[in-house]
Amino acid sequence: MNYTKQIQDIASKLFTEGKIDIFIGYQQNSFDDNQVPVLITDPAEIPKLVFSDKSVFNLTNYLKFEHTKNKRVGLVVKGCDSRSLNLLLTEKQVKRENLYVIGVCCEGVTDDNGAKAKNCEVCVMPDPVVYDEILGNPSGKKPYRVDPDVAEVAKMPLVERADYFEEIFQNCIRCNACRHSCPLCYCSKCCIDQETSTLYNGSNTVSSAVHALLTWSMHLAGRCVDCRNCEKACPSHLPLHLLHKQNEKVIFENFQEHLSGMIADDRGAFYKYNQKDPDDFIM
Amino acid sequence: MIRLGYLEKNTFLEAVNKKSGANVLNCYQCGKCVSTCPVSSYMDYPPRVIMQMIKLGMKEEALKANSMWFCLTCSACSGRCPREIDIPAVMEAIRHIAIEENYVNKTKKVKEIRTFHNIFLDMVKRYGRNYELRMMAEFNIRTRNLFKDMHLAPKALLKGKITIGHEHVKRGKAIRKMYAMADKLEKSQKG
Amino acid sequence: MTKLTYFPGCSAHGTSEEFDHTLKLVMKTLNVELEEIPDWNCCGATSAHVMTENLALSLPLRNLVLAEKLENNTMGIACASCYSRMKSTKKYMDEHPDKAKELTSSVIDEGEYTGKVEIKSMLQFCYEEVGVEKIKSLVKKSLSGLKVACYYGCLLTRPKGVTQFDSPEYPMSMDRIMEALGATAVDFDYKTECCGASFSISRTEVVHLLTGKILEMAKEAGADLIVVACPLCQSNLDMRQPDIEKHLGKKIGIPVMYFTQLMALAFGYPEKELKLSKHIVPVEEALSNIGKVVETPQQPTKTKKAVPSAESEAK
Amino acid sequence: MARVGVFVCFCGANIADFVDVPAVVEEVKKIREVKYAVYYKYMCSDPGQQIIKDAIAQYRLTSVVVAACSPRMHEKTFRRAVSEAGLNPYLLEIANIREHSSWVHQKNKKAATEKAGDLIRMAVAKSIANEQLHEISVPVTKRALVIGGGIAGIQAALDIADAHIPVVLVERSPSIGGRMAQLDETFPTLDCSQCILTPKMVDVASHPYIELIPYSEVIGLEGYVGNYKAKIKKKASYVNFSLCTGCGACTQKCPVKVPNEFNMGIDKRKAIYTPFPQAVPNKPVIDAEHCNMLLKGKCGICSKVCEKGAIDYTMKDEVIEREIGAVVVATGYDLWDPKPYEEYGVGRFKDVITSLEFERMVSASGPTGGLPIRPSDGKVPKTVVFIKCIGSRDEAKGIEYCSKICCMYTAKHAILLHHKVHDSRAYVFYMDVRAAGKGYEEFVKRAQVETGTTYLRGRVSKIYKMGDKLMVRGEDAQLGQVVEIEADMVVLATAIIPYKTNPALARLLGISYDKYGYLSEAHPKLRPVETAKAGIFLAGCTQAPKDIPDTVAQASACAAKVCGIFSGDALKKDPMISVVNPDYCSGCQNCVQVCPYQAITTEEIPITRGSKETRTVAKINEGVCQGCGSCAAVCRSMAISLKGFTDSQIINEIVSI
Amino acid sequence: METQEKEVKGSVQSAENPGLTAPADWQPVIIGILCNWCSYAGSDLTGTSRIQYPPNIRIIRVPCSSRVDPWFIIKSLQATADGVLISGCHPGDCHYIAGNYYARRRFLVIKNLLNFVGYHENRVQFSWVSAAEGAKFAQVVAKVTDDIKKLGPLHRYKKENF
Repeated sequence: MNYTKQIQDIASKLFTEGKIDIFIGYQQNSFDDNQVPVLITDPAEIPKLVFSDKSVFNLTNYLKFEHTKNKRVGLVVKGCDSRSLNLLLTEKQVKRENLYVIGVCCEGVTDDNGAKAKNCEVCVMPDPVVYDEILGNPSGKKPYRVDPDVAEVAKMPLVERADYFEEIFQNCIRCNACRHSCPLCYCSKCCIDQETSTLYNGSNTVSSAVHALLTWSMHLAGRCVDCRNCEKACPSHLPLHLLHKQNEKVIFENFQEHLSGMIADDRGAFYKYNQKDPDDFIM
Repeated sequence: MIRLGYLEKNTFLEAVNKKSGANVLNCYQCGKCVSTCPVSSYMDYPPRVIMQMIKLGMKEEALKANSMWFCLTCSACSGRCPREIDIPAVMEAIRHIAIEENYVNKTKKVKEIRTFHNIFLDMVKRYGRNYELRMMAEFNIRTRNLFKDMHLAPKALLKGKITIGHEHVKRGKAIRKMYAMADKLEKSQKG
Repeated sequence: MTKLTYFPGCSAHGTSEEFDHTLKLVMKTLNVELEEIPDWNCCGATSAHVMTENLALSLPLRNLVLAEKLENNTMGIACASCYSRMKSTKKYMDEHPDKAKELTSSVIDEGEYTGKVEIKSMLQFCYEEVGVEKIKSLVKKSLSGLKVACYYGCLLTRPKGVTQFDSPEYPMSMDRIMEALGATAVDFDYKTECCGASFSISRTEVVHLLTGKILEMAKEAGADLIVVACPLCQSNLDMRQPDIEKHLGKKIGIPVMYFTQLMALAFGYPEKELKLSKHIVPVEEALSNIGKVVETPQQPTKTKKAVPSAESEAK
Repeated sequence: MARVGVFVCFCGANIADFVDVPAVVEEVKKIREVKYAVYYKYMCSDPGQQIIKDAIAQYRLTSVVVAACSPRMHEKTFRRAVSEAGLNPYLLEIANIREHSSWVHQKNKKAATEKAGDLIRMAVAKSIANEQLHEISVPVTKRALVIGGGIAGIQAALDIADAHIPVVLVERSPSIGGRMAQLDETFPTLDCSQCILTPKMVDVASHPYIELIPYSEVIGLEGYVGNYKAKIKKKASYVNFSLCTGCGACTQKCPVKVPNEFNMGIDKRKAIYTPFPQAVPNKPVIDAEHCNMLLKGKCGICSKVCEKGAIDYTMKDEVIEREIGAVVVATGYDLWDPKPYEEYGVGRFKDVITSLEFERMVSASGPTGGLPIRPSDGKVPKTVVFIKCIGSRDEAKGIEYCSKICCMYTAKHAILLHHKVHDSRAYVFYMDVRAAGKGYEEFVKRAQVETGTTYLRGRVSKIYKMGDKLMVRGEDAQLGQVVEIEADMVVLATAIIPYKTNPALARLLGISYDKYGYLSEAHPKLRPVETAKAGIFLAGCTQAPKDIPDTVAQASACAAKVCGIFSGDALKKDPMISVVNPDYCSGCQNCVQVCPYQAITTEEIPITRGSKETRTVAKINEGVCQGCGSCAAVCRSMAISLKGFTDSQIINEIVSI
Repeated sequence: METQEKEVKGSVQSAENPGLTAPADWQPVIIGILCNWCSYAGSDLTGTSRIQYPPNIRIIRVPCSSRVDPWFIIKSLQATADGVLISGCHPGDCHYIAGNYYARRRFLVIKNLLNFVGYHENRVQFSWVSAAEGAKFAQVVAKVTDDIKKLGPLHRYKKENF
């Protein structure tokens, strides 16, 4: 999966035709073989652009910042990224006409150790669902699979599971990098920001971390596209995907196989309902 | 008189629904099936009444009737049923239940119908295909009515309508194995 | 030349040889090659589904599996009963792949079932794949003057969910084909009533009643002959007609022909190819109407109406 | 610093017997914010209320907690008392220590006392976060829009107009009257439909408070209760109504004949026509689809014969606007097309007709002069079979529901047939006879006994032709036998279905409709005329199948509802509704999605003060919001809060225990 | 909420922290959030009918079950509550047309999520109680109280600094 050349060509064409102001892509890290996102405004910088299975980050995150808002942006999306883009479009956070989207049919990215990333193992949609131009050959939708980590944790006895999570929550330092890196966390005021209100979380304690993380994952339930930007950003390396994948599993199994961002104008699972939704858990 | 009262579980209804894939409870007794059915006048109880019997759990009466044996599976009724009940499937289901549980109607007419079907299946078992003349003859022998339809035979033979010789499936073994295995499967499903 | 997998059914080589024969003639004219399923077996109609469950599914399934070995997408079936059994089995198997797997692995020993072959009755094939226009273009000898009652029976169009072909109550496909051949199709309200085929041998009195009514209605509708697309219908209507006449105590004398016989005739094959001698009720008189001028049928003579406005075609 | 006063009620012995009230008061006094706490025998009594009023003044209370019975009982009483003492009424909180403590823990006084203390603590905590709220006042435009000029629309319009409220009545066809104008006589009294309807039609035309806009359609509705703006498209009639005298010369001379839809196509009308002789307004319109002049530019006869020069071939559709405060939807019903009943030969047999065709035939002013005739040969039928439930109660071919009126009109038709053709014989195939209504069962009996109509229980399976007779085969389930009837004519009692444009109209009005296309009422039992959208009401068959008495009753109910809205200059509303903080709103519009009342729209605001660039934020329409709080719960950025139940109020309650 | 007066023999284990116990006569705190139109009215009916139920529940009134943000539940569990009961109108009966359908989806997900991270599934329970079901409300409260008594006190993530 190497589209460096194609993406450079498309980017320079877009700049020459004056179609975009900014191009968001990946560039090589200077100190290791990983890649970091890059925002290009000067066509001279185009040779920096690369794309390979190291192009891990979900670039749609950068659409929420002030310097890309209301600008004409070209960007590269993989399958999962395009799903978050779909949701951003549905939730009116970006204007489609401002975007030029290069969709890549993803063959899976690698993690820091060069192994196939864990979210790619359970990926349901490697092909872009929104794009202006598509690179690679679509391989189609994949059947949904329960995340193996979630399944494993769910198997633990209650007390063990509670202890397991307590340790995770204790390591949260409330830096909010997770929220910052999530493309779908675009609210100008967030309920897990500490300064917002003491009502919502208060001090830097375990209980406030629990409160913040659970509330945050509820806000992403039925919306999260499993790009795992949050996990990559977390300095404490918390397995945040456990929360999201657990919610995704419950939602998929109970709400007509809802998967977020797969179709245009399909809002999150909590913004619609079906009269036949499960009712047996209610007395 | 039929006595009705508290029925803990209508197992007959459940069995029929399961086997047929239809839901007999949908029936609202409009009778469209009865006047549609070409043979309802031959039946002990017309389809509408059979439906009601199933609903009331009158297993014995329904299974002992000759109704389902007269069903031609012409599907005219189900095509007109306003509640979209697959009536032929229901008839087939109670026919099979009657066979399994030994409730089969004992009258001569039903016996003859069953004899015919058995001869037919035997014929297919033996040759893989059926053959009308032989079937007719065998039927007459088994029902001890040697001369039934015999007046047709010479004319039909003469006209070449029916022929004397007949073809077999080449791999007759495969057919016989199929019979045996299907029978085995049936038994294992029941058990 | 297009290829079509062909399932003749047991009666094609027995009572309905003329159907099989003329079908092959017609297909030749239509430039269709019939490929018979090798070593096919009886589909089990009309007895297997009455008595058993697994066998009733296995008999047709074996044919379906064998048919998949020929590389045609479509299978044509001559007999309506066979068609119904095979198509409903296919529908069941497509909806219950587990059952298909169970049967192909344990009961039938001929390979996998995938469900790739589509099933059509020969009438359906002529109407849908060939088309009325093409048939019309191939007519060499118009059948004008011949008034036919098209009889479909139960299983060609019913149940709707299985056959997915024409109307279950008042189908018109055969009528359209007959009109394409130049014949006049009369309004025939009994075209889908059951003839009692499966009681042909065991309960003949039922057949007499049902078939008698159909014959009477066809006569009433003013038809010269009845056209059918099923060997069982044909043998009931034709072979048993003398008995029925005795039963009713009156003469009917309406011949019963296969639609393929009339097609072959219109396509220019000589009459001897139609194997007319096989008919119990003679056909010759009816066929002699071909070419005669007939008054337009079915238009009721207009009497003076109470109110002029009622003339309008309200519906 | 909040200053809370707590007033605990004994409720006679109801509370005091099971809760140690003085102890509770002592406990409550320990709360920092509580500046005053007292108990009294009956807080809701005048002296009790006086205690509260006095304390508010004396202790400069900023909020009040009354611990007594359920807020559903006396919240209004105490709010009034607080308000009379000069405090904002929404600074009151009730602690429900009767229904939730003393009455349900009668065997455990200690626990009940503790619980009462906790409940009061919660109420105090909540009251600290209470804000001053003010009743919302929405100004209203006192004009009603009635959509549909059938009997429902006519009745609603007349009732509203009689209360001196202006009404705009929009009718899509050239004349009002609707389905009822097509009927001959009406069950169960057999009075002539025209005789009771036409006076009302004339009243509509001459009523000073009714603006009748015929041959028009509503194409847009904006706003909310009391403040709607409707867009109405007036279809080009090509006749200048102000010049036309309705003399009828044009309709006589017009050379084009078209099937007459008013008579179900039994006879013909001209291309320029009035739908029926008693039409209101009695002015012709040109049917543009068939007029030679409009289609081919040739003819022009009507223009030549019109002495007043009222014909104007250049006329165009026109859109007008009306400001209105409430809407009554009365679009009526349509008939189900029985084509799927192929077994009955529908479409093939001309003598198988629908009940409305039969109705037009037996109508004295109808195309056959009141005599039923066979469309095939013009003969008068002697044996007529009526088949009920055509399309109704038939999931396979039609619809699941019962059309409600067919049992009665079929009985009527049997009687009318007997009146018109004395030696006739009527058979009715039925599944049930549903004659629930005043005088209905008696009416069916009249059909069965007086006219000798034979009722057979069963659905007909097939109709076929024998010569010029129709053979009708069905089972008589009572006999348990199949019967065949030799009939001259068959009348199918076809189902009634909602008008096909209902879904589009519902979307346009912002109301909901069911799977059949009937418009949905707000509550099936208790709010049968309201829709979920305030200020829009339903009358007649647009909501569900109905007979004339029910339709008229519902129309009058609509009128009462409309007059209720217009009874003051402004609508008063509870202030406990949602409010958006635009600074926090990120504009995701998920709240718009979940709002059941379409009360949330969006607006553009500058990104920063004075900036030209804008961003989209949610906006709540005070007039429409009902205060359910769905939006507040789905708002991730806390931009929406529900007044009276804000996050801080609820969290204060949670953490105060 | 201190109910124990004298030493009682035996103790209750916390389901999530088996090491932590409470005396056998320990009384849990349950927060009940009820919708105004059905469940709150139903609980009033329980009172007017004088049907008795355990005194552990503290009721909060909201207009509709759809007003219940999942974090009210999290907050309750971090405050004094040992269990939470949320009750609304039966499906199809919502005073606000469809509020409870939206709420039901969130409830299912939060219930599973809380269980996933280590809260016993019975800590948070839901019911539909109509305004006519006074007796049902009493039964529901009795069941929830009973369930939570068995689970013992909740210790995880309690916030002490309110």
